[in-house]
Amino acid sequence: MQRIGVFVCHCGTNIAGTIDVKAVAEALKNEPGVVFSTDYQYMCSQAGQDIIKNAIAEHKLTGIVVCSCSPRMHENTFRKTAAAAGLNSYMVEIANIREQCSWVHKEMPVGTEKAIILGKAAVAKVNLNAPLTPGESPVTKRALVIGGGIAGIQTALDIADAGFPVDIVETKPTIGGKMAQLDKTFPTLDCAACILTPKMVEVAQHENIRIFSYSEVSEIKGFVGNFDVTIKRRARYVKEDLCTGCGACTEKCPQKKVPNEFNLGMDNRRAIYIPFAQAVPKVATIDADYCTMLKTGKCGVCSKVCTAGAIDYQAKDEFVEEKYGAIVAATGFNPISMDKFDEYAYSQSKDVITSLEFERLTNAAGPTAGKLLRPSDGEHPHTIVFVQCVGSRCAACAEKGKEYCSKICCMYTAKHAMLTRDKYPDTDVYVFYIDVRTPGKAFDEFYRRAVEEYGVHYIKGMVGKVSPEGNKLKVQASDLIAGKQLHIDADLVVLAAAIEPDKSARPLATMLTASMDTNDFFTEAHPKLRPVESPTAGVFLSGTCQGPKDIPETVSQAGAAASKVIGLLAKDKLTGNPCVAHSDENMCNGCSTCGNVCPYGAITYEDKEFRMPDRTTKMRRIAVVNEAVCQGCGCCTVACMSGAMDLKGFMNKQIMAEVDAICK
Amino acid sequence: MQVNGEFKPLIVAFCCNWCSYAGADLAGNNRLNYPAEVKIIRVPCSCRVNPMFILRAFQRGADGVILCGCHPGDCHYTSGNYYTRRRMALLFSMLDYLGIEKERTRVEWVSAAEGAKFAATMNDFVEKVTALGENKRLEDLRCKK
Amino acid sequence: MQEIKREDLIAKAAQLLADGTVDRVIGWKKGEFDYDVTPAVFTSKEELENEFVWNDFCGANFSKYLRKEAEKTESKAAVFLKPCDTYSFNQLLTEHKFDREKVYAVGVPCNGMLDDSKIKAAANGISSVSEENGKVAVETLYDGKITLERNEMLAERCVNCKSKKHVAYDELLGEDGEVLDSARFDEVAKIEAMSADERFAFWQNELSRCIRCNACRNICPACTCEKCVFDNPDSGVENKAIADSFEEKMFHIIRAFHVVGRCTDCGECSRVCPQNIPLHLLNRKFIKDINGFYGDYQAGAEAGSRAPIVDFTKEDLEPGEAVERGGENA
Amino acid sequence: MAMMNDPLIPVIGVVTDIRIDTPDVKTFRVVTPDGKKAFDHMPGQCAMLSIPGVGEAMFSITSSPTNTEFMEFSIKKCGCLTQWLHAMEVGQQITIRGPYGNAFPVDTAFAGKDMLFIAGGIGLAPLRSVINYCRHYRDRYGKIDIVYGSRSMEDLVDYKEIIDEWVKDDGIDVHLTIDREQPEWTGHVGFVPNYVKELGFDTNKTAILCGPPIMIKFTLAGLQEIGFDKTQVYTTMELRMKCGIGKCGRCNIGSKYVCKDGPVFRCDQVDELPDEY
Amino acid sequence: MRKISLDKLNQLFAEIASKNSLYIPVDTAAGAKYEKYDGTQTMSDALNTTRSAKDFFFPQTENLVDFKVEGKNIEIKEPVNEYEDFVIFGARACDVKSFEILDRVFLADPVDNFYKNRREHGVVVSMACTKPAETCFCGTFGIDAAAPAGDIVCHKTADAVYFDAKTDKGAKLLESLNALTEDTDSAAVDAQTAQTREVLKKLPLAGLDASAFGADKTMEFFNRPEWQTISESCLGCGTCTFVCPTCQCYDIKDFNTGNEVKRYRCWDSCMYSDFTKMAHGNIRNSQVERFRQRFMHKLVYYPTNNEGIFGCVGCGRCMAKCPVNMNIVKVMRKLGGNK
Repeated sequence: MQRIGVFVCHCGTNIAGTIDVKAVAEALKNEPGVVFSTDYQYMCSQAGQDIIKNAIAEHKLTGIVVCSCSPRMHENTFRKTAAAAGLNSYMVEIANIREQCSWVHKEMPVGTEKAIILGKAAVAKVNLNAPLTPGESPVTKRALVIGGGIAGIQTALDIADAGFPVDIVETKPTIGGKMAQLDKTFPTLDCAACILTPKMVEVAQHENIRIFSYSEVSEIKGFVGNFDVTIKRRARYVKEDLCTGCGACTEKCPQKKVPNEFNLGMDNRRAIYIPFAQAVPKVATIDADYCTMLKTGKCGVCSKVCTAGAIDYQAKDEFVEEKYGAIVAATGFNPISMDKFDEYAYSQSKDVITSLEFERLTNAAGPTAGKLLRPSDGEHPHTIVFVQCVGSRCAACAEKGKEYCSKICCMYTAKHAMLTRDKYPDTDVYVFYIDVRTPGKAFDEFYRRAVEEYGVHYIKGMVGKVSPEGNKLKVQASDLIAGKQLHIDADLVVLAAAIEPDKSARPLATMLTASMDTNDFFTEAHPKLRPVESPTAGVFLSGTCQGPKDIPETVSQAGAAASKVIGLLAKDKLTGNPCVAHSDENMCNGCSTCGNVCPYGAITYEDKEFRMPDRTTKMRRIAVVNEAVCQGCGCCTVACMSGAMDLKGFMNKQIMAEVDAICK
Repeated sequence: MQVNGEFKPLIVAFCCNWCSYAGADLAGNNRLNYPAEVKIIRVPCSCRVNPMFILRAFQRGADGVILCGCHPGDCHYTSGNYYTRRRMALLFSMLDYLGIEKERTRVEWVSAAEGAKFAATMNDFVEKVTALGENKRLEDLRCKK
Repeated sequence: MQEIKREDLIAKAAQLLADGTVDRVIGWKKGEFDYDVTPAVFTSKEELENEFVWNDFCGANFSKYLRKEAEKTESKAAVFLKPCDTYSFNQLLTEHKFDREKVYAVGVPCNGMLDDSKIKAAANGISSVSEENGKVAVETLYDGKITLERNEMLAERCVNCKSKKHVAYDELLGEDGEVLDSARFDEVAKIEAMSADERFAFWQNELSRCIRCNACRNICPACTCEKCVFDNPDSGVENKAIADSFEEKMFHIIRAFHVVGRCTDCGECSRVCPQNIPLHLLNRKFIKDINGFYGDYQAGAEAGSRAPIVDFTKEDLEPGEAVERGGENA
Repeated sequence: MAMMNDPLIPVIGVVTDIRIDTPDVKTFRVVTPDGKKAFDHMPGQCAMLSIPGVGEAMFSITSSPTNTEFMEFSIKKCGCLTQWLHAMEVGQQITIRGPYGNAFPVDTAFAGKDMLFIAGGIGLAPLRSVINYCRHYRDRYGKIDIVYGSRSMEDLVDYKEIIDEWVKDDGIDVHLTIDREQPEWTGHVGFVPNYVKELGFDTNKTAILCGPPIMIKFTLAGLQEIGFDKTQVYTTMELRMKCGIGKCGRCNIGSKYVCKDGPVFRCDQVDELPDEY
Repeated sequence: MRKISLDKLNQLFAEIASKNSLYIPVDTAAGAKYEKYDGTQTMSDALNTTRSAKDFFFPQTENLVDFKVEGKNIEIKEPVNEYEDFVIFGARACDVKSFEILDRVFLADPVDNFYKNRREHGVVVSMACTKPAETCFCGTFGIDAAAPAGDIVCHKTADAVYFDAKTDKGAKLLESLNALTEDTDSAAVDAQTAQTREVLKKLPLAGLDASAFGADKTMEFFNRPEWQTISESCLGCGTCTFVCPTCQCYDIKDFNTGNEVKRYRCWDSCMYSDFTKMAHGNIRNSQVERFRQRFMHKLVYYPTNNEGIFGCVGCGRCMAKCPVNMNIVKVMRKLGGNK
């Protein structure tokens, strides 16, 4: 029999506004086991917590129920409170009477009645709670950063600077990510390469950082503090340790017709290549899809010109297994495909380009060496139309684009427009927009300069259709403010394509058992309070894999993720979740069903000798749960027909007690 | 349950901790209304829900039982909801076979981001169960008030 | 009429005992009446000759005895297995329920077993039952000799026999048969075709007869728990008697659910039910659904196979769809 | 309309006092809600206590019938119900029915006899009722010897009453023993059966034996060794009682029903029963 | 002795049912069972019902008392049972005998009032057997299937049913039916009785002899080694005990409905592995001990405590229903020297 204290929180008026908290406290007084019941303004405040602590001492409480906000919010808070008062933290249950009661019901009697029932269910559960002690597991003091863009780079550097070894896994031959492809950055207009490449070099030279470029994560096992990761190092046919990055091979390679992905296919590269001059690692890579030697066995030019002897046509994919304590997802983004937006004639005309392609067109290292020339004929465009929100904020056409705002397009379009007008004052620049969103430091000022100083034509309205006619692009659009249709003969149309998470994120999320939202952005543990952590312990989020963001935001999140990782790796031991499965060996019949459904392989079987009531002994096969590996999903408990397998903290009896209390 | 001559169903909703419970919280954050007849029980994963809990709820007077979990593929525990899906497909089919109204049980996948879906689902479920009336086919007369 | 004769079985058993392969044999023992057959353990040729029986009433599945015997000593026990019994045999192996090394399995072909309750319904005061020209001849106390069609007296599970093929054995007596294309799901389909009200009425009527004697559970080869949840006061669902009609549903639904993917459809539950509740129709519903939802699966067809209930694919149908499909899946 | 008034239907008892005897034994004082004794009993009889929803269990009544105000039960924590009982606080209501079983033949076979009480652990609970009955009617009995042992000093039930009252009574010799040495223990150390043999009593006594089965077995053998006959030794088997009225089908040992023919048996009677206890 | 022609039997049922609840055996898919007469059923000709008639007095579950628990307080709510008068029609000799066997348990001090009330309110109208089954062996225990006991004894012939009241209760009921019945002599009944007795002699189990068993033979049988072998096939289910008309083991359990605690009594079976499991352990740990207990109880312990009356009535239900055909006849053959 427990001695339970009930603490009903007003949460200001958040709860008390719709729930008669005094009535709730009063009603729960008579529940079995309850010896104390009270209410208070803010239970989570210091004063509120003190009420709990005092009551635990004064009434010798063995369990407490806090009727308050969601346990996702403050369960931990109250567990700590209980622990501080000498009560086992797992003797605490939360009745969620805010998110799931006061905020969704309007009438006081209805809310109060439901709150009482939720409270009763929590009391019924606590009556069956048992003190739980978390198990301990060691922490591998090494972090894995998946993705080598600015987010991954920044996270890795911060972790490495704190003294912990970090590995970066990047699918491309070089780190740098999207930022390496950018020309200038808003709103300060500094050159992206100028600020990024020093960081890339720093990564390359950092004693605590290893880069696995041209690699991907193929398997993740284990759990926080103890991940076992298999990294697939794709064969690049060039020995990284020998290649000096001289580039001789990339000049001599006879296969010249390989679309250059770094320039988004707007020019070509060789079959052996270094993506760009400042690539890190600065090592050549053979593109097996195009290399004549690898395809036909005849060529070998690169090998001949390589004085370092770095070429290795026999190379195979390699698998590296490494242990990590923490994993950071920094998988980044891509512009969405324009296939479904044929009204803008992207597939019909080379002169309809995306903003990222525009970045390359204006970049000195780009296909046009920084001169703004039309891709179709290399002529200088005189009229440029920028179309905003292509695929963003597409609530009505969810199958075509994305419901969300891609966040960065307004600013980079302003940047493109401004830079065009600055360099080519003879060019007319039109920007079609739904809204212009500039909520950042110096953002609006930047946009206003584009309009006011640079004379960019900002037109509120959407482009309906772009039709190529001769060497012109007929742009049909509406001007919502003037209330008229516009027809513009443009030379170049630039589409601000929505951004979406990289396709590698979803399989990664599955391996990490991290959750994602419907758009495949990683879900954070809490949208406000834990924005850089995944709900899966030990997995952290950095950059746009969590949601659209610009560079400064990305870098700050990257740093935040790093600090969380450092906080984790700084510990010598982790205390686990004590709510794990446990098999009653007297009930278990060793049928192996539970092992079949365990996602973590946490269940093994052993033969054990049992003393029978008639004093004989009997060998029986029984299930044994590895508590450090078990994550507490409870799948095994349902697979187990004998009821031997139960889940601590969510025992069959506890859940049934809640059911009973609710249905009473 | 009859309240002032009007039938108010009792609904037990089992929500997985990671997606659906968070989805329900989000419905609260966004102040999306759904009937107070819905009472949520938090479970770590939808796969923690034993068919016995569902029957137990009906025995004790529930008129409808709904399980909410992460969308298939999004399970916090990788595969828990896949098992839930099979178990419940078989169980619900059996209940239907026994002549128990199929509208009284439901599985719905609700992510942490789908507060609106959570509220809409609950509104719809309550409406359907209300239309059915009191649970008579899986009741335990001893538990009647 | 069984192809293999009693004498052949006795000879085989005696040989296994004599050559030391085994030191005991699980078989059928004759009782008071021709239809009265009890599973028993034989240890000598004399016992076998005096009491061993092999006739149309040797329906009992030996799974429970097999487990008990395999646990007893280090030596081997022989067991006679009809084709349907071999499925239970494999399923027990899958679940590590006995040590294969301790059992010598002798496959016996089966022509289907008779249901004594069908004969009793047709004949009053039975003094003997025998085989005559492929028919069942019953001597009665009151009506003289009655001749019955064998097919009509077959046990339900034998009418719908799923397989004449032995899927496991050390040695096979006689010829092996084939897996049959039985109509065993017809009855389930018939119920599925009823309206929900009719289905409810049907099952209410059937299940209300349950006296919770546990015969179905205790004979069931798949019920292998150390302690059944319904017997365990700590399980929270202990259910000793049918104090309310809910409890009979609870017991039978959960029991059927606990053997999902493990039930080989041996039909013992229905055979032993003193109240003639067609319990196999619950298990068969699950089997039919599994086949329809996830592809054909026969528990016990292969030792070590993974049942669909402990497996999944990413494209499985949703519970809502499953219910909508109801009986429509083939 | 008929109120059932059936033997299976209990009455309400209120716990008015809880004494902590040992780490796992508590003694509960029980009266009816109007403050009276729930029913009269004789030493050795039992009562069925229950907490609705938890279960029923049979306990020997520890207090003497001569106590007309209340009943006491010394209960060791060992199962679900006893765990609940141990968690009770004063004022808690429980249900009680009884008395059940026969009693020690205190007014017949025991009358005028020298008494030897031998108990181990919680086995003192049923004997306390007899001992206090004998103390109350002191002149009806001869010399009284009490041998009582437990695992440790802390595990001696009713230690205070033993020291404060029994030891001080004239004509009562109390022999205490514990299984293992303890610094603060100055008394005897050793197991009860051996101690009984060491003490070597006159064989004209009537012995009453209560304790764990293994103790009973060896003590009985020990008593026989020093010359006791089984007809002089009594024991109680209340652990076998379930429904209390000999109908539920559990308590029989052969054809004898512990609920009705017992729980008190003379050891020679036990010999006549099949070996199923 | 009174009689009624067979075609008027339903009128008689209607008449009884108008004043009391009337239960008659009715054929169903699962064999005969007692149903409350509602004017639509016809009486089964089956020899016996699948379940025994003990349910009328000792139902499988019955509520004993309710408790309302609030805080530290308990309120006892005794059930206020209105026992209605009822008539059981067509009980066979074996089942009628079983009532006597149950009486000796439940009506012994202390009296079980639940049972007693039902017993007092029930009138047993028995029906003589004419075509006993091969599984019948009531004669072994001195029961005459042709002349059962009961408050009223019936004999059914090809065209009529004859009634003979044996008790005051029976006489009263029979008298109330005088308008429908006519006076008659016992010739037809005597003839039938004689004929049935001839049949009984020829039954396959007619020679089964229980004389080796009986009172005070505990030690003679308890340690017999045969128990081990014959119990081997027992699955430990409760079928035999639940269909048995004389098995009366029960358990008392609490069910918490959430609002109150219902204490109910339900049938239990000494064949169940945890039947004797109590806080201090289990005294009958193996199936052989439990198996022995059941048959020793029927054949030795019960007679010991009840002037030699056996605890079995030879109805043959256990023979018909045991999943593995293990039964009391086989036990008697093995241990009692019956061949």
